[in-house]
Amino acid sequence: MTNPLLSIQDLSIVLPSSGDRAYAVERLSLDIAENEIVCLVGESGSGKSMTAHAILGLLPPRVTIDARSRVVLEGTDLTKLDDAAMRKLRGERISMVFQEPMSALNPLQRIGAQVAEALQLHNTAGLSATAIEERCIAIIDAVGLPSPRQIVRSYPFQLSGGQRQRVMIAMALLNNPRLLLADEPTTALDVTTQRQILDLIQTLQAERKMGVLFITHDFGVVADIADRVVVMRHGRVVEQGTRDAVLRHPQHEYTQALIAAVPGRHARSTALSGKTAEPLLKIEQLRKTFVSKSGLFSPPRTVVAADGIDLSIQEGETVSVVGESGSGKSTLGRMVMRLIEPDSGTITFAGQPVLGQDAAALRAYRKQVQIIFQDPFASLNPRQKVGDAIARGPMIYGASRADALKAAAALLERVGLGASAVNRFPHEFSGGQRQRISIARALALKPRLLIADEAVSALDVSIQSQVLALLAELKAELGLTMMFITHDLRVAAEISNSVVVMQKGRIVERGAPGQLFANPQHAYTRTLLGAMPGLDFFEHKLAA
Amino acid sequence: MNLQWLQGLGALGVRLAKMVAVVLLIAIFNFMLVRAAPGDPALVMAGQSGATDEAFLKRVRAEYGLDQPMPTQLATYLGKVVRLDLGYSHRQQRTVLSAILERLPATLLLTLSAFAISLVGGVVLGSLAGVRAGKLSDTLISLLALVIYATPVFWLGLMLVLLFSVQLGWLPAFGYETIGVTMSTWAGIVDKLKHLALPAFTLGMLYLAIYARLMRSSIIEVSHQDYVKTARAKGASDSRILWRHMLRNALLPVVTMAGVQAGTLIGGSVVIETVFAWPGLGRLTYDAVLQRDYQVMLGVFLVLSVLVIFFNWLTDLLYRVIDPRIKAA
Amino acid sequence: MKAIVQSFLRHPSGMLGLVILLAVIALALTAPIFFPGDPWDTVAAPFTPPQTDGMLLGSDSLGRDIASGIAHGTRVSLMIGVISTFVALVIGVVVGALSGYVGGRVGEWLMRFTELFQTIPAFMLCILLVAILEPSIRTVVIAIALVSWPQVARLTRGEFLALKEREFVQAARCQGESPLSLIVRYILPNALSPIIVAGSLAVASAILIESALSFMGLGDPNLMSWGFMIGSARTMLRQAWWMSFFPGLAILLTVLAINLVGEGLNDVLNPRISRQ
Amino acid sequence: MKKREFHKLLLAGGALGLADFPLGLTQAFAQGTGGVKGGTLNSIVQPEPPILNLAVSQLTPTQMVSGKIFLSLLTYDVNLKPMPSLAKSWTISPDGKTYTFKLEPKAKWHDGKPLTSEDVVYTAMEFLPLTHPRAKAIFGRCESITAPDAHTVVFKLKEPFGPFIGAFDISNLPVMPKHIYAGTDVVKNPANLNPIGSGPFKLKEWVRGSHIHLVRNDDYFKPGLPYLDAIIYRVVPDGASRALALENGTVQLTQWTDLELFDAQRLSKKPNLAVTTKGYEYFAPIMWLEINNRNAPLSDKRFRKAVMHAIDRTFIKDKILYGFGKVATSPVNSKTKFYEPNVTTYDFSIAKAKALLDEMGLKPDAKGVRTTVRLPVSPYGEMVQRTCEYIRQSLAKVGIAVVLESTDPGSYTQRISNWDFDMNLSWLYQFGDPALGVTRNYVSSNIRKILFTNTEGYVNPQVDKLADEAAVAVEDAKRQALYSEMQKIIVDEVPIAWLVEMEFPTIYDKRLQNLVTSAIGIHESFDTVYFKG
Repeated sequence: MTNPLLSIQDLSIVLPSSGDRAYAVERLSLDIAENEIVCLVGESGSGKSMTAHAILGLLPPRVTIDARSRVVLEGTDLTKLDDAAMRKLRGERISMVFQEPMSALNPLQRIGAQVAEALQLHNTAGLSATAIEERCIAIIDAVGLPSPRQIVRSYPFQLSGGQRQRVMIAMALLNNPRLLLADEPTTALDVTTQRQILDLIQTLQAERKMGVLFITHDFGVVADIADRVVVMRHGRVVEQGTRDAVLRHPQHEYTQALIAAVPGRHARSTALSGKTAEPLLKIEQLRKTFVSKSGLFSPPRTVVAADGIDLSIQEGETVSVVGESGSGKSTLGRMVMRLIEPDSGTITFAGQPVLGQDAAALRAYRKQVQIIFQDPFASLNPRQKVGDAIARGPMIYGASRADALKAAAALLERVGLGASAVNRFPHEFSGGQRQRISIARALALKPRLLIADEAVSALDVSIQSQVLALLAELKAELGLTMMFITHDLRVAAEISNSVVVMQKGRIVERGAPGQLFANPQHAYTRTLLGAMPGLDFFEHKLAA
Repeated sequence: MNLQWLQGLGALGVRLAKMVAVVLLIAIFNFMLVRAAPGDPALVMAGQSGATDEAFLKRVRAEYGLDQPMPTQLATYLGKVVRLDLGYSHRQQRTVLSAILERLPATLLLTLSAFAISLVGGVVLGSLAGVRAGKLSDTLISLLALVIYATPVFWLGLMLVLLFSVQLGWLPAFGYETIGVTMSTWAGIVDKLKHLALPAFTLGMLYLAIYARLMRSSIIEVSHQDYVKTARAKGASDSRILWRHMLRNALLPVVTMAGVQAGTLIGGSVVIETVFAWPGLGRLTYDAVLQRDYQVMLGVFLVLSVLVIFFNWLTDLLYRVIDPRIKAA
Repeated sequence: MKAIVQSFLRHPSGMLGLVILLAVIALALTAPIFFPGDPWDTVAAPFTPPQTDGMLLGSDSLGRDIASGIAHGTRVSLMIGVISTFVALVIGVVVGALSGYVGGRVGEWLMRFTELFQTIPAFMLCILLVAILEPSIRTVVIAIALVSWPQVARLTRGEFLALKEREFVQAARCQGESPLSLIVRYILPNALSPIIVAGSLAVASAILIESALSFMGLGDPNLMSWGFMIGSARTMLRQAWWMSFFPGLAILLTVLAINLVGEGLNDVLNPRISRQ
Repeated sequence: MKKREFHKLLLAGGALGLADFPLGLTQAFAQGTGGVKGGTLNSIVQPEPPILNLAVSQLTPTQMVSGKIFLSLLTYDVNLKPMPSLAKSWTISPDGKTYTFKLEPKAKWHDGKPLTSEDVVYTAMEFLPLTHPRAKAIFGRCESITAPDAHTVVFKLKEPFGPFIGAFDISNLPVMPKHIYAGTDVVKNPANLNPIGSGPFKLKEWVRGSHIHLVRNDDYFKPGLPYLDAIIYRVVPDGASRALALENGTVQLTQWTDLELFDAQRLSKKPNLAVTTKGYEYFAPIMWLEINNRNAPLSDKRFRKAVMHAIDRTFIKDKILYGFGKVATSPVNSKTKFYEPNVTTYDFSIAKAKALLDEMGLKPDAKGVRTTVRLPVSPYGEMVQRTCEYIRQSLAKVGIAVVLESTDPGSYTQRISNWDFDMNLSWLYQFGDPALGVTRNYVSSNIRKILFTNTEGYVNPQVDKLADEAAVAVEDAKRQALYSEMQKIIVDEVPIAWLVEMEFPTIYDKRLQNLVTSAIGIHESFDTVYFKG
């Protein structure tokens, strides 16, 4: 390998004493060469993001680099540079793209000004303002944004997440840096947009022969773009090597576990369960449009969430509803839970009409249908003990407090948390544990239908697979019917025996996972499949 | 382009309609409140001017329409308010409007200068403290802000008078201008400024403390935002980041608070006008309340409420200048 | 709860405020012991400067002991501050909760009403209320409460609007919780911390308003409060600076203490800051 | 005439911005009776008067300022002896019923029109009855008021009225211009805003809340007068600021209650300032505690005597009024005519007070309180507030609990007029003669639901008879005997607890001459006042 563009030797990042552990990163060494994409992969808390920030000296206050560490860029050790020298280098020789496009741009400044700033800061060639403007328009065009002249004059809030990330990339590449640090640039984006950004980074890297350090937690992404892979856990490198070596023959058992946990690779059910009795849940011609009025004269903005949805779910079936953000999948779940009222259409549950029920009927209905939400930190009342949260449901329907708490303890045991959790508060649990508590709370009322709205999206891959396994077990054991809402086709394929694909409030296709993956009918399903990161790699794996 | 212009007009129209509605609501609210007072205004009028016989009382009641049933009194009153006829003050022997207009410039001068001092001072000190969070200058400014915030404003006024005009003799202790001495326009302005200095500064100090504390926490909040990290990643220096990115964003909550505080700022002017003998609306109200001069009380309340709405509109304008999103929405 | 107390103990400025506040409360409770006589009695020659003839802080225009006045005044000023804030909190939280939770037409109109209150200059409204209903402790408390509840209402409404959409409230609704229990059991406990902080700041501003009212001669003539003492000393500034200086200092220290405690509570109860 | 022309030129010069004309020069041209022409007198008016037309409002601040703008027929020296003003001379008929006044021929209104007897008749007959409470009581006694020629006015009384000659000062009869007010609504007439008078000064400018600026009237009928160029009355609501203004020379004169009395005591010792309590004889108020004779136990004479014993009136004189006053012994002020010194006296003795209360059977309860009384505090300054607080402490020591009730002018007027009080601290002017200012508080005929009348509800037919007789008696000796007997009865029944005869400090710049020349002191027209050296 030619001498490396960037060589990190023995990097240790010291956390402030109040932190939960001494080092965020311990004695990390890795090299990035010219014209190469190195993927740094690991779960949350592995220190992968800290490493990238350390290179550019963007560590948060009170977090320092151990004196022994060395970060050498073309011969100069960055850790020894003073602030002025470091500033000269940032955005010029090394630049960085961040995870949250929505908040990464200054909301009060035009796009053009923010992009131009990157050049103005390093204007060694003394370009005139108009020359800079032209360079900005050129780079914006290069990252594939439509009508660059119009983009330059608009404000961040007028652009979508994907477009803003393209602006960030344009800003980063304006000074033709030799090294690009990309800290999970596509995690916050929709699958289809993620695919476009990944392709963009690959093409730009190849054209400019840059070194790229790409940080991600998703092995699918690694499979798609990585030349070399570095796997991290708790601040240490557990394994390092070329993509094929690491993915095909992982040495370290942690890597093996991570790859195994990637959803959607196990045997998929191919056929419907075949039961044709009266469906448990039947939705006919459901319509819902959100209307937001911004000004007296400005036209009200409308968003169509449901445009004539027909869906029926058999008892005991697990139907997953897949779609990008804005497709209306979440609203559908909330309408079934009667949290949002539809404009028109009917919903029948076990033969009874759901909409327009009187209070008593609604109460009875509520008992049979429960929901689990996405954000573990927002779905539990911080001021309420976990036992009470679970027991409240049954107590409302007449159970005594003692019985309800006993049942709660049993449920906590069943979801793998142990009865002692009853008297503890939510902030004492991790994200995965909290989702287990939410599941226990949902099951306390012994519902017939369980709706999981992106229930695992916020979890790390390994924990994600454990929770999915738990859900599958409980469903079989209690004969539950489940509607699983997700944006990740792989998770949908893993858990359900029927996949429904939604786009802009309409169901475009429905089929068993096996059929869908084998020959998708609808064009949109094809683009969704195509956009799934690491699809062909894992499929070969599957096929091979 | 005309869509945006139409929207602008629409927004202005809404604001004007809101202003009229609020003024009418306040008029009704004041009217009820003032009539709830135990004292009988006619008697007060008689009592004050020494005329004490029944005939005089009857004449005053008739003149003010105090004998008519309440709804008609309210209706006539609202009718007049719309025509800007705020009634005749028996006490001042002239129309309420002229009494108010004569005192309005003094109050405007005081409140606007206090508003400017507090906002500019608050922003500067607040951002200084915010940028140097945790260091000595931060703790000093925060402590000073806390102490001023906790000081009774009239006591502060009295102490400043003691210091600046009695001990040091730099500034006049009270009044609006030196009277009886004809001065050239320039000397007149300087003289007016010297009289304005202490009252405006005292009234401004309290709100300066409030805005400084708010600006400090706002700057700290903004420093955690992602776009600040982006700017650093571009190689921008801290000072450039502060001026180009942080200040404007940090100003937004401060300006909103300034709008909300407008009401209390004008309320505060009453005390200041008493301590510094400043012939403004605040003191006119205080005298009117004590002399039960209903017409003046209602009139001043209306004008002050319109003044508060004016201040809200002013801060709203300031907000639009800082935040382009609203215009372009 | 224990964690909150511990982190408060480690909060320097909060503790400083607490210590001063406790000293002030102790002074209020022990006033009859240290200063047995009636603060209104003439016990020395008028205008005795501090530290002469046994007068710790000097005497006022009628020869009344200023130290005794401050001690007895503590109880009145604190009482006025606390009661008026309590009333303001009750009104503010109810109006805020209603307009935040119910939302829609009702919510809008309640908010319009609150905004109306804020367009009328607060202190002016106080003067009008007190002057009309005859100055007494009752009217002063009512006036201050009527002037400070809008801030609490705005704050509560904001909190309720945010919390109402939070997922744990939605989940509770699906568990069959009634709207009332949703408010009391789920939303209010989480909205309490900013309200407590606002409450503590409201006590501070209540004491300031009371002193301003007494300064304008609208205080309760039968009650020895700090505001009254400054009011009566207003015209004798040059003659006897101590008459207004010490009560002013007492107000400053108490309000400062309450603010420090309020700020400490805000840091402790509000996780956002801990992310720093 | 030349000198007058020169004056106009001088003044005109001033207006043209030659303001910095050397002051010394103007002084060189001084003339008139030893006075020095020129200079501006700054003083304070507190509170700001509602209006400057003396006939419409008789409040003290209006009287003080308008005393320079309007004149009456006479004025009175410190011993209340009548002196000429608009009337050059006057004669009283032997039967004491006809009063004839000869007016100053050269007297003119500020708008240049001559002042005639028609104006005097119009003012007394038509203008004052509408707006002036005491006008009816005084001029109502006239059978006729006629103007035989342009400069003679004749007042014919129905029956002789001793004090009638004392009623021709500006507070009772401010002569108004008939040609401006006749036939209009006098209260709302726009002329009230820039009054047209006949006095030595004219109103130049009135900026509400800030100042009232009077300038010299050049057509004043006394040649060469007034000496002063201008008088500026400044409105300063804050007591401390007023004291400061006098101290640093911004103002050269303060009067009435402009200064807190301790400031007055302190400032009067300044080298460049002088103090006098003269010039208030015409008013000579007594600060007293009105006790509502209707409510038990206050209706019992012994309770009121106990109150007199319980209050240390020397403390009030020395510690609250800072020595500006004299302990009061009778309803008539010692400076007013027909004062009777030897009447029953009430020394300060808590024991006597308690004895009287026990004798009445008023036993103290567990907390030592015999009875509770309500005292509405009038909102007229700190001194009233302090005195009420002192009274509460004093009466508390003998078991009478006093509850102070804050009021504002509106509610105070209403409560006193409707007799809705137990005690009321107040003071009234005596206008130099018991018939004008004293008996109105003690005769049962004047028990009315209006301020400044017999609101304490005191009824004693003997006192009524004595008061009526004394009013119509002609020789002073006869009036003295009647008033002395009346005072003995009233002092024994103590309907009102007289506390202190009030004295008001007038503090002025030592250079000011002829400041206090009459019984109404600083209300005088100031036409002879000037700065010396």
